[in-house]
Amino acid sequence: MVLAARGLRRDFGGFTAVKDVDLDVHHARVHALIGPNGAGKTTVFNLLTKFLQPTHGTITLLGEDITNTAPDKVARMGLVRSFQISAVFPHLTVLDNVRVALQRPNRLATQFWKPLSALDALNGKADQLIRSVGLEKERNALAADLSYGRKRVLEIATTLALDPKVLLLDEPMAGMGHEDVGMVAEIIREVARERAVLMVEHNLSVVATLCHHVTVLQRGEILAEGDYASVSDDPRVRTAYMGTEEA
Amino acid sequence: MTLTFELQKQKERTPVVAQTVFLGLGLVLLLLAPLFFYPVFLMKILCFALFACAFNLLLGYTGLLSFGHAAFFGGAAYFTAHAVKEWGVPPELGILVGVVGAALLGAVIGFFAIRRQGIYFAMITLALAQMFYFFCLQAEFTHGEDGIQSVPRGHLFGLLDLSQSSNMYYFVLAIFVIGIAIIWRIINSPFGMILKSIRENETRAISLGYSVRNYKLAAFVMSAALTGLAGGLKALVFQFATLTDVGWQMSGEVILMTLLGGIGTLIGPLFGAALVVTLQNYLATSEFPVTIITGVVFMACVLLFRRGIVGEFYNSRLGRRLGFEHRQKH
Amino acid sequence: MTMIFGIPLQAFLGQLLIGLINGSFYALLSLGLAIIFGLLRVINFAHGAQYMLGAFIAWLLLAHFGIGYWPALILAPLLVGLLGAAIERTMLRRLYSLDPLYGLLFTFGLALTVEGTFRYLYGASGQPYATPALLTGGANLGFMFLPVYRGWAIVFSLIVCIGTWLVIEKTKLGSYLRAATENPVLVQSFGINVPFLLTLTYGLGAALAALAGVLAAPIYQVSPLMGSNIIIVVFAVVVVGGMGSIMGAIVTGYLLGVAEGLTKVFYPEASNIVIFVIMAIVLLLRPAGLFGRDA
Amino acid sequence: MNKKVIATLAIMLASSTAALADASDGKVKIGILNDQSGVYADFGGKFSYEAALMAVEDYGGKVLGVPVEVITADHQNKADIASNIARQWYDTEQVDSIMELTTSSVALAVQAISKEKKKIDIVTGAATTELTGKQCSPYGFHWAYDTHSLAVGTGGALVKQGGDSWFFLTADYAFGYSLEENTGNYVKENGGKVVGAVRHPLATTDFSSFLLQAQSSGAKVIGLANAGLDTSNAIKQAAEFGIVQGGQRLAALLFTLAEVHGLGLEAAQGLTLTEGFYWNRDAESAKFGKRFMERTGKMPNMVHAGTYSAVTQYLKAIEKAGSDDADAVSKELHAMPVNDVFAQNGTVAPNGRMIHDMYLLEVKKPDESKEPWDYFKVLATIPGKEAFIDPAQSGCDLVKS
Repeated sequence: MVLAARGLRRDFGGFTAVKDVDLDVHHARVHALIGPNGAGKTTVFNLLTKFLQPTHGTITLLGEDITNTAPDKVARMGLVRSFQISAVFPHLTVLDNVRVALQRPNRLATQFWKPLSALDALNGKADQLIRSVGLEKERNALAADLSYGRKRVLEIATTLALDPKVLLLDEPMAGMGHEDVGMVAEIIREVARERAVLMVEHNLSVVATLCHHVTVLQRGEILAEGDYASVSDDPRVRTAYMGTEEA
Repeated sequence: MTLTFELQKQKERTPVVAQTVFLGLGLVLLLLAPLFFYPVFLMKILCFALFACAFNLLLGYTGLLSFGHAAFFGGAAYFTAHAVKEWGVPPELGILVGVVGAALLGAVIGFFAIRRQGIYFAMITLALAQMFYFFCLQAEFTHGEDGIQSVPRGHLFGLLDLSQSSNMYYFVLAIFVIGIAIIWRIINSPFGMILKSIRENETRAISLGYSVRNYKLAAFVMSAALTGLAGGLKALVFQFATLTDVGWQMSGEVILMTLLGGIGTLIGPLFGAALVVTLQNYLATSEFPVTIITGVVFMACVLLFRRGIVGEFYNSRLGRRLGFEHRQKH
Repeated sequence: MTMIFGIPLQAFLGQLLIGLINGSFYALLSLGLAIIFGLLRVINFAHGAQYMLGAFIAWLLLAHFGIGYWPALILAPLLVGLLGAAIERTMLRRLYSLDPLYGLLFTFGLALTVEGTFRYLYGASGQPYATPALLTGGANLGFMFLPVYRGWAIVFSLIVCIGTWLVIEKTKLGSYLRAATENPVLVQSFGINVPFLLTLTYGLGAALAALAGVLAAPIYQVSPLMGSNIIIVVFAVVVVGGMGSIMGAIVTGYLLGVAEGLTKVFYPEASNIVIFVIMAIVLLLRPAGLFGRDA
Repeated sequence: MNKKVIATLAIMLASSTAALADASDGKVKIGILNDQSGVYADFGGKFSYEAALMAVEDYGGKVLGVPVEVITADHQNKADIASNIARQWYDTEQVDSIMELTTSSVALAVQAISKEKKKIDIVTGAATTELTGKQCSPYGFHWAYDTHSLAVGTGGALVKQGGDSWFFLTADYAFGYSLEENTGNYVKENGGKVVGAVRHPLATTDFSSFLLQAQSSGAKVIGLANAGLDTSNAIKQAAEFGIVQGGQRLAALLFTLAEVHGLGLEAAQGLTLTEGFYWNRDAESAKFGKRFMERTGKMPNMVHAGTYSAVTQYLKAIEKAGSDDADAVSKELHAMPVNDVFAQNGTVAPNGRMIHDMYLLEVKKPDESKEPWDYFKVLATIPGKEAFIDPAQSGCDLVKS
């Protein structure tokens, strides 16, 4: 178990967005967080990555308590996330986007006296990542000019660039074409061999084929948990889920 | 929360030629300028241009709008003037005192200001700079309304007599070029890349593990130090330091210069500064009050050409053909 | 004689009351700023200029048309409100889609222009504006001599602040305003004219500033510079308050007025910076401000 | 670009400026440099320019057979703009002297430039005694008033009138301190005492707190050691709190007719102040005042009248010297007595200080004022010798005993 949350709760004013959530994310497994819109999935992500401070509860990452740790520190400890809406640096090229991520562990980030060409040392690793997500044609294009799906792919590449121990992916397939969905699923499967992955996903067929474990959230609370088959058979899940959204 | 962008695009080498020609031409013009213009006037433009470029390092390349940069500019002018006049240090050391002082001041103000973003950041820098203004008003060494007067220019490295107007001009030009080179290096460095990415998408930068606050603070201090370079230089050029340079109007002026020249372009602020300084000088002898014009230019810039002069040129057909790619988010 | 912190209780009470009077102006001004910011996401740098305009219009009405204080109390805010609305309609509106900083810069330019114009036309040393006959004189409160007009200023500003708060919290229009702040698209889909609401809000904010200006005219010299002197302090008030709520802006305004008033007694040299010092402390302990919510 | 080219450039530059400085130009040019858009726009402003024009016209528009030209610029209260203009005027526009120079920082900066360029400067707008003290110049003159004379006038003379206990409201910076200190000394010298002082920050809008402290001090006189809007606001609020009606006297240390006009008699009545000029003092000054009023719509204060006097005296000195050369003119300026509408039997000390009488004035009640701008009663005349610092004590190294 690499990431664990106990009794997670978050209030906004008088409204409770997340309530008593316990979560265990394991090494080398893909864990899906599903639920209807407004169930609190993204809030859970924000709490786990410390972009939001929980009202109650504790979070441990790799055995360390990170309940009061700053988000950038959490990222440096190896918990890296993607965002629901693609998060790239729009006016940097694809290559630079990846290199910004690669720069961090290399001390290159603080060197203001060196020329940009110092970053060329990262090109080998960067190109490898770019190839692995199939962006080699767009290597020198601006991120802003990419299609939505390609931006998502780029975001995954920058996330992987950090070689994280735990990956939190917020709807990685949303807005993607068919072929991309297949490719990203493959990437995730590959990645999860040596890492833990927690993902929010609406595409239930992807969840069915990819995920080892599923947690269903509803109104900020855990409704059901287990492997896909057992969860999808749960009548409560069926009414809650099918009522609002078709898979 | 970002404003504008200059894009460093790894492109073919052809535009580089055009840009080098422009750069060389500009340098030659600056070297010859004293033949055609009044040297003190030119030096003033260079000081303000360096100030605006240093300010732009923060606004254009990190996306932080400081409304308190006058504190570093005027503060450094006081530090340099005091060091040179009262302690009798040589000019190069005096300027160094100004730079270090401004950097320390930047560290203090930055420490508080980076806790908030966007508009709040602007308001906090404004308020803290105002506090510094009151300090300067009351402190003994600034001589209140009189200012520190008759600051000797001294001899550079004990050799070059700076009271000679032409010597001083080339000294100012040299410092200006060095300052711009430093800014250029910071922008086009691995560190500058991170600043750009923070400007582009702060949340993403955090999620990649960057302690954004530290980077912002570093950029703030660098900008303050370079502003101090301009301020200290100005104190030597004019041989005094007064309250004008610490007032919040000065913070507004540098924003205007940057906006007018082109936010996020390396040399835009130079044009902005030249224009504003010329305008002020010209209007001084006319009937019409300067503040009205300044205000109207401000509004026009924001409403009509947010790219600024240089930004508009980069974006024009000619500019594009010459390879000055300039993209703006809005 | 009872002493508090080494000064007589009576003097202490007097200073407290005076602090409250200054706080009235801070509250009125930060209230307008908060309303505009809440809906438009614009920091209205021209707020000081609009405050000055209010006072100047009152003076112009008196000097040129013989229109006195009481009508001016209605007319000046109305005129400034209309002017504000016109500026919003024609210019400010174009900036909503951009970074909010452009709104700040635009209103900064506007403030310079307005201030410069009045300086050019009427000089900088200021114009006299007499206290209205009904409110001249003073009352001996035992611990201090309170000019009637100051008493009026404090009561009137309280009424306006609470009235504005009631309108925003308790009326239908107010609920639209609040809803539009939260989610403009949603409100528009309910058939509410959001652009009109924005114009109205800016006009209202400007009118509040002008009202404070008219209220200030008999106390302070009516001068083109009166606005720029106060606006930076009001900004600090707003940072301390935190823009979280309308009530927050009002309460912080009064609180800081009192804090400043007491500093004038204990350590007068620092009275200009005490608000900035408080701001720095608040930023350290509660970066979102006293009443602010985390974004 | 090599060293040789730069050297050539430098030589060309040096020779060109030298040539300009030597060129005798067939006219006398005076620059009026002051604040025309900021806080001091009424105090001096473009009205001082009008006063200078009037002086030139009254002189006949010519001196030594060449025309006299007056140019003006707005330094916006910024020393760097002022210094830029001053240098440009001297170097490229053949300006022979610069006058007015409101704001201490500007006056000191321009005086330093004038000294370096060997040009005459006559300050009427700025108050600092530094101009004729440590930073004095053989070509620099201080004409209308200074902080010392204001302190002596208001401090010394008022004590003689019975105002023997003082409380100061002081602007918290050097200018305020020096006013307070100077005035306090004169109060004590004349047998009065200072019972207290409160330092208020510059640009305070609300003075009520300070005024209450002054009120409860029981002092007979409340001295306002501040300037501009601060003083106006303090006076206005003092009226509101009934301070003058309560039997205390208000004394403004730097305040002129222009500001009293802005404040109105209702608020300003009973205020005591010192000026070097009052238009309604005698027939001659009234005649001058009315002529000035016709041109500008305003009655002159000491800065305007002082500028008129300075320009006139400068032209007389050129006439007498037979040249506009700064050394010769300076010599005459130091030697000639000043007798005009502004000063009677004024003398110029070796430190550049023009020594003349000052007037202690009281603002009339609204019903005492018989005509527009009839604002002051003259309480006392302070002889120049008392009003200004003894040149030997001024700290100016041009004064050798």
